[in-house]
Amino acid sequence: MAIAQLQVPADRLTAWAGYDGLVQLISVDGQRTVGCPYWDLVADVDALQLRDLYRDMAIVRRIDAEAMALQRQGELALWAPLLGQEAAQVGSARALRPDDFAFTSYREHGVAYCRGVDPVAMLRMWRGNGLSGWDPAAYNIATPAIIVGSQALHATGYALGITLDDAHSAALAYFGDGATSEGDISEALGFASSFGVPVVFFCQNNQWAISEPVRLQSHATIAQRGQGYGIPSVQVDGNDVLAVLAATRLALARAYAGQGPTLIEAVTYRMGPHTTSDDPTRYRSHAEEEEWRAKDPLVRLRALLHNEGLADDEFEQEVAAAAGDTATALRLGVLDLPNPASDALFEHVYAGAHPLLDAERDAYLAYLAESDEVS
Amino acid sequence: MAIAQLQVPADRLTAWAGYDGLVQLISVDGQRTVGCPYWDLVADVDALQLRDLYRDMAIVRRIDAEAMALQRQGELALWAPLLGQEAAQVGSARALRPDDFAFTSYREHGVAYCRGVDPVAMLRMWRGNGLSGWDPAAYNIATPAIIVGSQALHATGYALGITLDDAHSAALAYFGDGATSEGDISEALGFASSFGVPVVFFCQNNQWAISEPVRLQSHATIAQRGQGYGIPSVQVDGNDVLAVLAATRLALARAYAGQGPTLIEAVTYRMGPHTTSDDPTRYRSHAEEEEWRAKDPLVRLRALLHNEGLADDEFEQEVAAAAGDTATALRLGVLDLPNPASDALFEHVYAGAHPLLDAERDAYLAYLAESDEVS
Amino acid sequence: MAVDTPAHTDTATAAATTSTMTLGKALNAGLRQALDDDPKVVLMGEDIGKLGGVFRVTEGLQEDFGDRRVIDTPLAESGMVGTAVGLAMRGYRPVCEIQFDGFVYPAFDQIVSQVAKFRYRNEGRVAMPVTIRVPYGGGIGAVEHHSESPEAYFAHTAGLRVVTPSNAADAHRMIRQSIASDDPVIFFEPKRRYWEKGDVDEHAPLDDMPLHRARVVTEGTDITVVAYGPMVATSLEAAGIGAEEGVSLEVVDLRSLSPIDFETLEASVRKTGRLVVVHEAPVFGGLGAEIAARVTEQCFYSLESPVRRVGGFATPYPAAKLERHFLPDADRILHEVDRCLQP
Amino acid sequence: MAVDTPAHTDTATAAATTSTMTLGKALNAGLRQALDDDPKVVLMGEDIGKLGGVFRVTEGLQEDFGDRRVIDTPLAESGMVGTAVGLAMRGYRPVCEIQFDGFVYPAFDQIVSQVAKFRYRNEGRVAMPVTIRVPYGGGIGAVEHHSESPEAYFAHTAGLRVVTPSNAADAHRMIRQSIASDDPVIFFEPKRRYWEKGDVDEHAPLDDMPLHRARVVTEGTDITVVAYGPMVATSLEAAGIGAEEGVSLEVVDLRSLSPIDFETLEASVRKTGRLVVVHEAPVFGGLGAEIAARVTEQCFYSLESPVRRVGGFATPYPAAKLERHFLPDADRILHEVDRCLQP
Ligand SMILES: Cc1ncc(C[n+]2csc(CCOP(=O)(O)OP(=O)(O)O)c2C)c(N)n1
Ligand SMILES: Cc1ncc(C[n+]2csc(CCOP(=O)(O)OP(=O)(O)O)c2C)c(N)n1
Ligand SMILES: [Mg+2]
Ligand SMILES: [Mg+2]
Repeated sequence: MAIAQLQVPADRLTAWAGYDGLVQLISVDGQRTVGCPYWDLVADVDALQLRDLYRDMAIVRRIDAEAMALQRQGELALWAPLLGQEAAQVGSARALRPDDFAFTSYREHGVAYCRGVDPVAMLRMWRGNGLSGWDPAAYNIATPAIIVGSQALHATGYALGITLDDAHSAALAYFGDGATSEGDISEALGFASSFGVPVVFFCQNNQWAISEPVRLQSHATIAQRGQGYGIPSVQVDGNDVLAVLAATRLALARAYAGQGPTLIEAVTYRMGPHTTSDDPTRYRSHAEEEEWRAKDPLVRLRALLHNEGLADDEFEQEVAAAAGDTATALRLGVLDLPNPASDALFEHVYAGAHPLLDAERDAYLAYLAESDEVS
Repeated sequence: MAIAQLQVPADRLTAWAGYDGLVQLISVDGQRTVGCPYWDLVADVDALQLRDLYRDMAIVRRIDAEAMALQRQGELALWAPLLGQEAAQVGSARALRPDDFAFTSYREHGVAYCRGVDPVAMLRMWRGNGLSGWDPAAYNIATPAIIVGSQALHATGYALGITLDDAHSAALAYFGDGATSEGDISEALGFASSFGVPVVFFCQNNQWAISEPVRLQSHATIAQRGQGYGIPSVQVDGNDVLAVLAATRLALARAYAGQGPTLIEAVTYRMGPHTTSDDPTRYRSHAEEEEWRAKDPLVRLRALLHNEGLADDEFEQEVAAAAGDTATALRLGVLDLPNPASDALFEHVYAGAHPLLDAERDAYLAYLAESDEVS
Repeated sequence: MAVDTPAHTDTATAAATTSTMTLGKALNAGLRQALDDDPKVVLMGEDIGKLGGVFRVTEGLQEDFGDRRVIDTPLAESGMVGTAVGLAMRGYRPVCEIQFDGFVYPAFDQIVSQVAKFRYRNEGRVAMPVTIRVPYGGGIGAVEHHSESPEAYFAHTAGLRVVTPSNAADAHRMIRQSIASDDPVIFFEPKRRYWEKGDVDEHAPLDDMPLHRARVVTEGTDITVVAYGPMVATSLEAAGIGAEEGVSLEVVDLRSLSPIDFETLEASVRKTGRLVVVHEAPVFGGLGAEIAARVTEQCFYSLESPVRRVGGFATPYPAAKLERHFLPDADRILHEVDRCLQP
Repeated sequence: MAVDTPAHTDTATAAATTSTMTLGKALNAGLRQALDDDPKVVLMGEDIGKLGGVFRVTEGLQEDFGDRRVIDTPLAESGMVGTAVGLAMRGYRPVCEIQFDGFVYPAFDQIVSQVAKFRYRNEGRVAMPVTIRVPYGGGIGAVEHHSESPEAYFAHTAGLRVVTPSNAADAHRMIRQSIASDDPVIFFEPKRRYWEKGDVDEHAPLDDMPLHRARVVTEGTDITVVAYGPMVATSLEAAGIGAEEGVSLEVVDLRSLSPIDFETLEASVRKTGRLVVVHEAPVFGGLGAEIAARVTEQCFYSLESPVRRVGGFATPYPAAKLERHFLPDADRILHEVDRCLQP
């Protein structure tokens, strides 16, 4: 269900100068905007593809809802919901080619989905069955980074590798608004700028870092932050899947063409709690939540589809069925995940031999066997 | 020899909007520039004060030269020369009031001098007699920070303390162009911007971080970096003492008035080696060094004084004598510094009692005494 | 920064009674008291204001003391600690909250090169009364980086004090002592014990039990088990089972990890002749090594068997479903006790 | 990044001869060989290009291999190591140079939470063949932060290997082994020994001495002295003096600090019955604690006196004019040897 790749013409790249306004292609009530100089970048997105994007977003939302339910039922230890960020995640991830590589934090389930990761594999970590769930090289997406900001440097290093390989692909680094305060994000921007490597910094400014509003992190926009490093930076409506797709495509095209890093600030909203352990009523108002509910990215795309006669009941039923099937498979798959064997504790610490660890493992397994005999 | 404080009028502050050009008040050939909107900030600097600034710079240069000589003669372990950065250091430090507080790296001997620190105390650390040389609270200047970038956070925290005290003073953080790549500098800019505290970030862009040219750190200017955090930022000619004084005064006035942080990029040049261990011929050209020699900050101020008939032979002799006296006193003082006693090793690790350390000290001193008996 | 008028809580007039509270609440009460006692105390951290911290240890404090005393910082640990250094230079006593153990590493440089060394560098002219609170340890089924036990890194860093309470009363007393200390203190909070209750006398004098003192929690005769933080309860559990099985364990709660109160510990070992050290951190290079090495050196001729160590393995902290294998429990402690007793 | 055409040095055709070179030059030759052997090897660091590093360990390498193989990074250690992680994920073998020991702390988070844990987190699906070179230790009369011995922090971090050569031949061999290792290696270079000469066979096979093996440097009968890195030479000096005085010291060079080759060490201790551990780092919580604890546990009934440790004190590294008090020397080693022999 990959969105076909648009070839961005070379003159379009050199015309890049950072766009001052907020890139928005679909208005809140589902109308195409006029005048925004990003339309050419999604000119190829036809009805079928719009419906694909909607289906992706609906399925991703359903995966998220199912995971929330599983957590509430005690089947997951924790979950970080993406509710409200579907357009930002699907729009950006669908701009990627297979040989691009995504680096994410813990909330980008929608990105993992678009990269082809099985949702059951995504939930494995949250169930506590492992520290991750998939092979990064198989899908070209790293497993989630929990240390806020750390992954932006990994993306920059990976992009340096792309440059050294003389390859034409890109690394995409996802991080949040809160993460922009961490030194690692700044160092990533600095290294990327200095080396001129093909990395796209994709910040989902969802207004909150747990209980901290984005204005606590900085008084300037995140796009301005990028410009301070000489990195072309743009603010997009992160609840508008087409705007996100367009901006990401342009940024990737710059990367492929050897023009270095770009920063995209996708302005969106975390409609749910930070994680299932969080209680947002302690720090934000119902009114604010309502204000953003009106900008729901799925509702907006659905409105566009309806306004343009691209979606009917049949389509909606098809999507609902697909989402339902995914959720059912996810639930079954998660409940079926095998518990790790006790000796898994000692596996994969080192590639080479390690006498100390071997001795510890042998002693512990012997102890376990002995205790089993006793009990 | 403090420069009298100009009261910056309130409307001058609100008119601040970051100046786009390079602030320069004295041209390379020692003429006053016209049209630069910073002249009002040094309108009070009369002949006497100009001569004071020149005397400061000349003495500081002489201290530096004497330290270089002492190092070459084996009397110091190391020295980081400031040659070429006298205007940046004297111009900024002379803008400070006594209750402001300066945080520096290892090269700001000129700042320490202006704060009233005895040059002998400055050299104590470089001779290896101690890890520092003075009481920060006595002069309102911290002892040098060697971990690049670390001190900018200390300045920001100190400025937060000023805010919590409802006081009207400022912290001034000095750092280099290389330091701007460290996460700590970014975090300092972020915290200062978020808290809106009275700190002035003063970056001496001396073009080099050991062997790395400033363009390796970033493709944008350092002033642009500050703007990315919403911090008003300005580039000044760092070899022009009046421009530096003017910009620092404005920044401090903003701080006193509760308008938050400012960043100043002083464009200057490290005319000497990074330290006495360094060999710049490995990485930079003689031509580049010559180019900057023509912009020597002392030569420039001297030219202004001569052009305006403010300096005569008598004055020059007076300055030379003052510098010579300082150098002589410095040399004598340094050679006279008492070697630390062996038990100083164990002093001042903790404020409170510490049985382990006490035991270690007692055992070691007993061992020393025993060995003395034996030998 | 908005100015709130702090609503001081009046503890001075309250009667000196003992009440039962969780370890987390005891910390909250201790912090409250520290804020009350000294206007120079400020709390800093991520989400410590309106949210009250992810463990609610600072709950209600911003409301009562205002956002100039209880400060939400931008999301950056080095920034937080480096800023605390500057505040200390201005005469404040900052108390930083690191949200979880695994997030202390971005601040490692400021802690090791600045907080720890500032006084020494300045030959006693600058004090660094910074307290850094770190919820630590495993056992809560968390995702990666939320169950680390990094105490050995800090204990090996001269200039720092490192302490950890194991119960509510100590939590209340020790957090106030740490804040009052003119030395920097890394204050490790046993997060899985936040909800365990104990009796706290909020008006007990601070100096009846110095911060660096270890405490014999249960007396015993056959063997000493030394633990700290979360492992004290586990060791007490082992002592209980041991008692039923006729083995008498003396449990010592170390409380201070730097310096270590070897006096108390060695007195116990001289009595029992045997020692098992317990911690969650990996055994290799852990604090147990220092304890074993020094006690052996000092009590060599009193020891009837070599000191044994129980702790985590030479692996990163594992996934939640494996942590019960990683974490010492009463059985593993008793297993090592047995090996000491029947060598 | 400019593209230079690398001028490969042709070592394959050179005859296999042994030559005398300094430890620093041996590292340079080893790095050169690694760059030659594997196009995926890249060097990264501050000032490693034109300057050749502040110790000139990378001298001439950028000139010969180009600035795509030998990369000057912006001045940021976390950035350097984090970027190396990404390069490793792309299939490279990055070798980072930290300019001095005291500057490794800003990278601590990326090392401890990323480099060390990546393989484990990803269950073996991602390799992390990153080598981090750190000149360490004192004795060069430097200013603050330039004489640290932080090896215990890294040895206590599961997922890392930690090694340190004490001589030119080992430097040459071990740097190549470290780079070839699929595990991350923290490679500590004894900076004050950079200028000490030794015989190096540049074509010796890599596998004749595994990276994790300790080596008995001098045989002896009365007592074992174990040291590593800069302290091996000091221990050998002590052995020389001891021999004159009729005490026979067996000196073991640990070489690998994680894992530690206890097999070799314990064999020596079983023979001599006594052990002194030497390192520059503060004794409290240092690696010597682990060595003492484990050797005692394993050789309890062979030990005729408790293991003693010689090292730095519980102070930050002091000013240059005090460092001779802080640093172990042959006399202090022999003092502890005496205490072991006449308890
Ligand atoms: C270094 C570090 N510090 C603190 C945390 C705890 N923490 C986890 S998520 C989070 C907020 C992140 O906010 P943001 O970057 O905006 O991402 P979002 O959660 O909104 O997607 C915090 C403080 C962490 N994981 N890592
Ligand atoms: C964290 C850290 N990394 C590396 C160093 C080594 N070092 C000392 S000075 C320096 C260059 C600093 O350049 P810059 O910030 O431009 O200041 P300048 O020396 O030019 O005054 C480096 C890399 C250090 N002191 N601290
Ligand atoms: Mg956010
Ligand atoms: Mg510089």
